[in-house]
Amino acid sequence: MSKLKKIAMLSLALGAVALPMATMAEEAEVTAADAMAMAENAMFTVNNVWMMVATFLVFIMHLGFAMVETGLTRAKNTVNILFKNTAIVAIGLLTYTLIGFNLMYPGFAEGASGFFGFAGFGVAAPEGADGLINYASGNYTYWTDFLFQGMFAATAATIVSGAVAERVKLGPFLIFCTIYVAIIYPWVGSWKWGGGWLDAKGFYDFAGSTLVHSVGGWGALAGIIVIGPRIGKYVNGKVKAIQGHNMPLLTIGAFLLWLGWFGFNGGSVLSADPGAVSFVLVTTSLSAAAGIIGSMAASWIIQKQPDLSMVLNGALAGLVGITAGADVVSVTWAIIIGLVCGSVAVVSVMVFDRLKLDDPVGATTVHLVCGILGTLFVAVSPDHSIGPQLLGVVSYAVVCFPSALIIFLVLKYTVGIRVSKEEELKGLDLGEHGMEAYHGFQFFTNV
Amino acid sequence: MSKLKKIAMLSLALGAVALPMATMAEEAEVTAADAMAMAENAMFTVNNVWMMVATFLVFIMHLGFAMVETGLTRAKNTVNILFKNTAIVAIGLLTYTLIGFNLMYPGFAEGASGFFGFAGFGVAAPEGADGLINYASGNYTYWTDFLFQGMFAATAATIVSGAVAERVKLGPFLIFCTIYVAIIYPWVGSWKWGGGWLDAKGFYDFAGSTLVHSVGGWGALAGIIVIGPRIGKYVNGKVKAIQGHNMPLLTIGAFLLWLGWFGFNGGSVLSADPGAVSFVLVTTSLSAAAGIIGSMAASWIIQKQPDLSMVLNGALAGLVGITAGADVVSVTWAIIIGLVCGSVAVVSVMVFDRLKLDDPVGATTVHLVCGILGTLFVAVSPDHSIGPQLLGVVSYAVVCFPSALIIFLVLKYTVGIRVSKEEELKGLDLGEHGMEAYHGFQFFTNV
Amino acid sequence: MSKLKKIAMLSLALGAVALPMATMAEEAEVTAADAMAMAENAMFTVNNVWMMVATFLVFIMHLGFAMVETGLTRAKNTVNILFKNTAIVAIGLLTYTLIGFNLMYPGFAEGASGFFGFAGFGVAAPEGADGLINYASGNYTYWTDFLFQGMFAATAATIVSGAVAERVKLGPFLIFCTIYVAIIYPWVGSWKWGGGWLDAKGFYDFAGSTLVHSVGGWGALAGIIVIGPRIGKYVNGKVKAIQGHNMPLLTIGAFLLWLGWFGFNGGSVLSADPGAVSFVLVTTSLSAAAGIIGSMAASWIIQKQPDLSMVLNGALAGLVGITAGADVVSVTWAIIIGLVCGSVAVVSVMVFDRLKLDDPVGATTVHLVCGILGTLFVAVSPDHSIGPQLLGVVSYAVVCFPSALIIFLVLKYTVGIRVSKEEELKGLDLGEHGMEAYHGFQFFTNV
Amino acid sequence: MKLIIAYIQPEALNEVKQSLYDAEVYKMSITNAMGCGQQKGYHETYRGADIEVNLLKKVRMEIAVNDEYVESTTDAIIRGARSGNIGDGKIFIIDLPECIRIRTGEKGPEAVG
Amino acid sequence: MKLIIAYIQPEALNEVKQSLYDAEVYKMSITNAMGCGQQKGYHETYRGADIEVNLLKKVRMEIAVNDEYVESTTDAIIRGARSGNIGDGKIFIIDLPECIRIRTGEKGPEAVG
Amino acid sequence: MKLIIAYIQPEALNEVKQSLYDAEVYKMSITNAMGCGQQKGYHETYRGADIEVNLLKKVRMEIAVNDEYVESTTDAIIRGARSGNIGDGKIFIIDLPECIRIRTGEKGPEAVG
Ligand SMILES: Nc1ncnc2c1ncn2[C@@H]1O[C@H](COP(=O)(O)OP(=O)(O)O)[C@@H](O)[C@H]1O
Ligand SMILES: Nc1ncnc2c1ncn2[C@@H]1O[C@H](COP(=O)(O)OP(=O)(O)O)[C@@H](O)[C@H]1O
Ligand SMILES: Nc1ncnc2c1ncn2[C@@H]1O[C@H](COP(=O)(O)OP(=O)(O)O)[C@@H](O)[C@H]1O
Repeated sequence: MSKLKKIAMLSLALGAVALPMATMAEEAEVTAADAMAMAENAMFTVNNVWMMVATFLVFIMHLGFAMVETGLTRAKNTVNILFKNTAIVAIGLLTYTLIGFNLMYPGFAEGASGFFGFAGFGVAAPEGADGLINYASGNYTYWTDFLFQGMFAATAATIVSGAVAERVKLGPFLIFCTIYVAIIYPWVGSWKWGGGWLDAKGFYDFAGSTLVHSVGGWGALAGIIVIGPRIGKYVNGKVKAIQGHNMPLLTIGAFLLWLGWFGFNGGSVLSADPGAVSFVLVTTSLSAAAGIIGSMAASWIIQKQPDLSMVLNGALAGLVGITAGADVVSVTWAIIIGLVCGSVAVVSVMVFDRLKLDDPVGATTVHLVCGILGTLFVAVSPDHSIGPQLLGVVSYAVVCFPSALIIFLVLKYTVGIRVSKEEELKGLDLGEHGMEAYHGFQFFTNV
Repeated sequence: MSKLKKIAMLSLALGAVALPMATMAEEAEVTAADAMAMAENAMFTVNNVWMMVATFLVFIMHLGFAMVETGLTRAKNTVNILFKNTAIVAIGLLTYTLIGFNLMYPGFAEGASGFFGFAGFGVAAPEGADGLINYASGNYTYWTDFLFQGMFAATAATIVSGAVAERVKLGPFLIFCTIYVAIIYPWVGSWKWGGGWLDAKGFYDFAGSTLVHSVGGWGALAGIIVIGPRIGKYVNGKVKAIQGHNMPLLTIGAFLLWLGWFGFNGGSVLSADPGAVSFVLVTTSLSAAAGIIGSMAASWIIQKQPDLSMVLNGALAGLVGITAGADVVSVTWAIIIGLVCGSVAVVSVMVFDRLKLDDPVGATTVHLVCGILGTLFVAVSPDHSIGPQLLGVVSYAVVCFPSALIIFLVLKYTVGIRVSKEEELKGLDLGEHGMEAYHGFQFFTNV
Repeated sequence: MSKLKKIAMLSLALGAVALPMATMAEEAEVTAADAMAMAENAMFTVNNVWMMVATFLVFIMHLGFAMVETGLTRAKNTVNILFKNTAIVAIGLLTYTLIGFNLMYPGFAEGASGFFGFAGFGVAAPEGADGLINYASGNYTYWTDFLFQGMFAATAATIVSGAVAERVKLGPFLIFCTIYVAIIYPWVGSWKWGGGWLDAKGFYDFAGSTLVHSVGGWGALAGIIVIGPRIGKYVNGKVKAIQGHNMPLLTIGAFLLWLGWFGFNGGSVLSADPGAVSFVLVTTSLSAAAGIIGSMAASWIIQKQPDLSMVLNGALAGLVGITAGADVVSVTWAIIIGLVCGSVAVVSVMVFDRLKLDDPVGATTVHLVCGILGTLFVAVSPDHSIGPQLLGVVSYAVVCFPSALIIFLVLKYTVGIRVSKEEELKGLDLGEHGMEAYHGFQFFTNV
Repeated sequence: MKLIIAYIQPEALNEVKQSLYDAEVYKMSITNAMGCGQQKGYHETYRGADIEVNLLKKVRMEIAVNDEYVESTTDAIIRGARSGNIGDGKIFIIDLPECIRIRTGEKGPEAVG
Repeated sequence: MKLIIAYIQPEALNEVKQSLYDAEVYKMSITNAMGCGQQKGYHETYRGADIEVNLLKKVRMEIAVNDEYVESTTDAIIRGARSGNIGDGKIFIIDLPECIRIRTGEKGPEAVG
Repeated sequence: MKLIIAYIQPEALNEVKQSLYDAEVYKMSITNAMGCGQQKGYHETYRGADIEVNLLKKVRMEIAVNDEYVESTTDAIIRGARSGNIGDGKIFIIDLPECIRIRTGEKGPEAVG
């Protein structure tokens, strides 16, 4: 933008309460009120900058998910996985614009049941300062709020994507995502973050171990059950490994997710509050690190050799685990949570496998199991107790799992949810997209 | 840095107008003016932090471009593409230091024609507060300004790189880039962002649909015409597909570009103005999302199966399209712009192909076609009209395309612009660099 | 987080000195002191936001290192390299929590020798404002400080990882890292950044050319010497090339490292001071760019064809070189430093190779050689002289190299440091992890 | 001794391996191959440009057997690989006058097994 | 029947395929190979260390034909693959006593085509 | 003329190449292969699921030689490839009635070398 218009624009931007910087020059008679206005405006601006940065970090998590899923699946299904993850971001943002945001933050009236609310279609910022400095007592603008929350939305669906990978039909899956992201996620989200009934009950979920990860996890579990295991995963009763094809991409994904989590958790403070945010970043990082150590130990002991894919799952497990209580647990507890979630993740992946629940990327383990664990771990903090936490976990379970199950079943018995045996063997890249992910490279498609 | 020197340094940094924090301790008699100074300084600091973050985001776009180009071309030319993109960043930054910055922002005198200006070689910050808080009425420092603009510069050349990939000679191409980035880009940029004649004419281009993307796009078109299609692209009149070799890298690239665009557009507000920036981020994101949906629909309908490379081009198309008017169009229009650019992109790629304009990565489609579209779409906003927008589009066309054409032709008939047939078949990695991108892997170099 | 509790939380967060934003509404009688408090709080918040952003950038450098190492080594050792880099981050953060931080910043008492100090185990923020606005005169919180420094810590070990790649035993290597990161790095770091004796001697190292990079580099050199070259690197006296397997990953890594360096250097200003930080970003970028040009020239001349891996090393060389003086050298000198380091890097890589010091990724060149160069280049700035810089370089050499050597030797003669010949030929992925990095792909493991 | 070369669909590999095991043929070598035959190939459209793929992914098996095993081996391959669709593949049988086991230096029939 | 094995330059593949089609040879299998022969290989320098590459990328073709087609097939290959430079490759022709089409079980000459 | 096909351990390739050079055999073609034989394979555990890998990475060499070279060639291969462990591999020798050098059209023995 050309710099000429700036000064004009700025003074405008500072809104009602602010002084045009212009006055900086001629040291006019400034009153304390002027100074305070400018100071509050500066505070508003920095809070908003922080929330925007957090938004970027959450955005990049979608690339992280895409890479983790790609790395843990086979080369012949890569294009399909990348496609799904790209489409989900778009679907998530657009449906959130249309209805999600107003479904999640309906602004429940006093004494409302707080079970369901909808503030209408589309998004529009309140006029003037009400959409700016006054919107969230100087923490962020209406638009920042919308975008930050919108970036969260798609996450729930992305989690499902990995679990049903390598066999799900593209079209029907996108339909599932649309419904789940547009309605289920924001609706149940309103119970807590929308200030609904669960919030009233004292349930605590700082950044979404339950509201985001478990919600996605329940969807994943439902999907896995309805669609069934991949061909070759269980051969006459025996569990067979189907190896992922690209460990560097998996690693890129895991690190990007960790990076994104700084925004996911750090941004959930909903202001740049130095003390609160920096503390959250520390608990988040230490839990992730502990998750690595925990899973490394478990993997080394159980599998004899340390499994990279397990250790990276462990890092994510630690991150999901700390998400519910990142701001209320102590540093020590953050490390414990990481160690527990990390080691549990290793066992959990194996258990799901033996339960014939074929989850190529461990989404159910990382997001559902550790999401629940993390939510319960909140109880270790002085001002929270196990009761409401259990209530929360159960409430989301009894709504999300069945609804996901129903959506998937309806799709299964109408348009069908699974590709043909031939297509699955040949790979979804050729089947659904008529493309190859690594054209010219030689790899065995039958493995 | 050791923390001892901090307090001294800081008070220094705060510059003339500020109070050393030191005084925080002993609550001295503070006047409203002191407070105002501190507040303005805080505002200056946050604005500058935002602009620096935006700079980082624009920087990472170069990695995004590198990955998109790599993904959409063949394995045997990968090293060459990575090399070009690395070199371009360096060339862009250094030439911008030497002349670009002062060519683009010459500070036209009152009543100057505003057609050409040059403020001299090299960069140097004004003394004291003039290079700091007073440089841009408290929005950023001289150095932030320089670096942010410098990161933009290389982009124009990068766009060309993809279009002529897999056949262009390394040396000559780097010469082209140097000239184009050092002279053409900043010179024509000065017309608008430098406050030149087009700015006076009321032409509007918020973040560079025309100034950056079309400028690059015209260079790309010229390059394609001069260098001709890749061997095997057109076999006795028929259009043959030459498939890209790495879809995960393509996806990484596209997501990094989207991420970078938050800085590209968000930073173009040239301050951290909460209202303006957050709105721009929303229009940018929704246009990208709509670009995905638009291209997905078009691709699914036209190609029968949804093509990942098209959908990712669609996202970029949406981003380029919104760039010119991100701050002035409504949310609804942002979505429309995305849908239009996304679907147009799919068709455009096919049209260029049939016109025998061989553009491996769709640079002309994404940056030129959607750059023009986006520039014209500005007219839908109340305070802008189609006239000046058309004038702008045409002015850049008639200068950039011919000049790029001339540079390429001169190179072609002197040092030569295209590698030998043998080298093209063998791949530029071995030809230009004597290296392989994927040593040890087996892939068919003949595809 | 639900927005209800926000206002309460915030006023809390603002700490002793601040006014609850709430008062914004009813324009109460505000005093200049109130305004000043709010302004200082805003300044504190933006400083802290900047430091958090810098922390994220340093974090992502670990992914950068992982990718550079992966790209420059063979496909059969990829999982092992990714695993090491993941584990190192966790080890680095956790050991830094346990002892590192308090070893590096022991807060030497007046008149203390400043050679060794330890402030006790674990981390805990001072109560109230002392851990917040007063902790670092309003520049960042205790927790931000800890996390920023913690992210640096792991770097030193990561540098070693690349140098001994493709032959080092996993377990013993992790033991080395733990010791080196937990004790050596923070201990020697305290000499300068902890305000120890070298700081008193006037030694200057802005962001760690010596404290981080040379320290890592000495460890790398020791490792290389103790473990010996890879099989097939030196065949009857002749130097053989062992090619890296993935240039796109190498490029991703190098760009991520550059990105991270914005935080590494920019954050080392330890405040968001607009003038200081933006200047540092400029010198950093220009030195990196010049490093690319310098290495490109050297590579083109010496190797006849420009080597991508050399040019990316060159960029890193420029970054390491500028790190010591990024805030004190001029723009021109920044470019010179880049050119020198970049071209020296090319030669240095070849020299190490001929000295039979087998360093697969050029860690010794980039981090040790250029780390030393950069430290000495500080002397070109008016207020610094060569004496203390030499003293610093030597001091770190005589402590780090021997201690690393001893650790490695002890490991070698106890648990053993190198994998068996069979395992090395077969690859460490199968040997140490029983996994493949690219399952299903065909590549020659014998190359 | 005979050297049996078979081109099969990649998807069929696991079943072919199984049926070879059932036929007590445990030794084999396979490589990746691309083939074109009656199977016409398919059409990808990449970025809107129609691309006719006529070299399809196949797996090439090479199995050295003693004469008495030829029949059972080819039958096993056919059992595992036949889907009845074009593209199932071919089996080529050539004479193998000599075979050596590197490890022991054994030659002839006993080296094959 | 004969089994024709040809090593050609990767770049030549498309032309060879074309000339085979012209000679009405539609069935073939190809694999990636590395070869060394008279063609001395080239020198890459990777990070300054000279590396002598003597195993060069080649494409291996395997074509089973009936005896009367051998001539035309080899001619076609030569036509497509010959550049006159060292490295053009080799053609090996071996006897093919038996051939089976998996899909139908057909044997002998009619299975080849 | 004979066509020598050898399956060796990937790790052994360089040594085999060396010993072939010593035996003045300079021409060869190699491809990537997977093989299963007496060597039982190994067990990876990927994400806790045990996976029995019985197709192991091998390198397939193809060397056409004139009859008088067969012995020295096979000896050279054995020298380079033998470790005494299961998995060392196999050598198959088949007749090669005809050989053509694409570049020159030369046929027979002189085309082989
Ligand atoms: N004459 C041949 N020479 C070499 N390979 C052949 C020949 N005929 C078939 N093949 C291989 O067998 C595969 C299947 O042959 P195809 O004709 O497509 O199926 P079908 O034999 O069932 O009609 C081909 O892709 C090719 O790899
Ligand atoms: N005796 C042989 N055995 C196996 N492969 C061979 C033999 N001779 C040549 N080749 C293959 O043919 C390719 C070309 O041979 P080369 O001698 O380089 O070219 P030309 O035959 O034109 O001199 C080699 O790379 C190799 O793959
Ligand atoms: N009968 C056979 N047919 C085809 N390939 C074989 C045969 N026997 C062995 N091979 C190849 O040789 C390799 C080594 O054989 P193996 O039996 O494991 O070792 P050894 O022969 O030393 O016991 C196998 O992996 C396979 O690739």
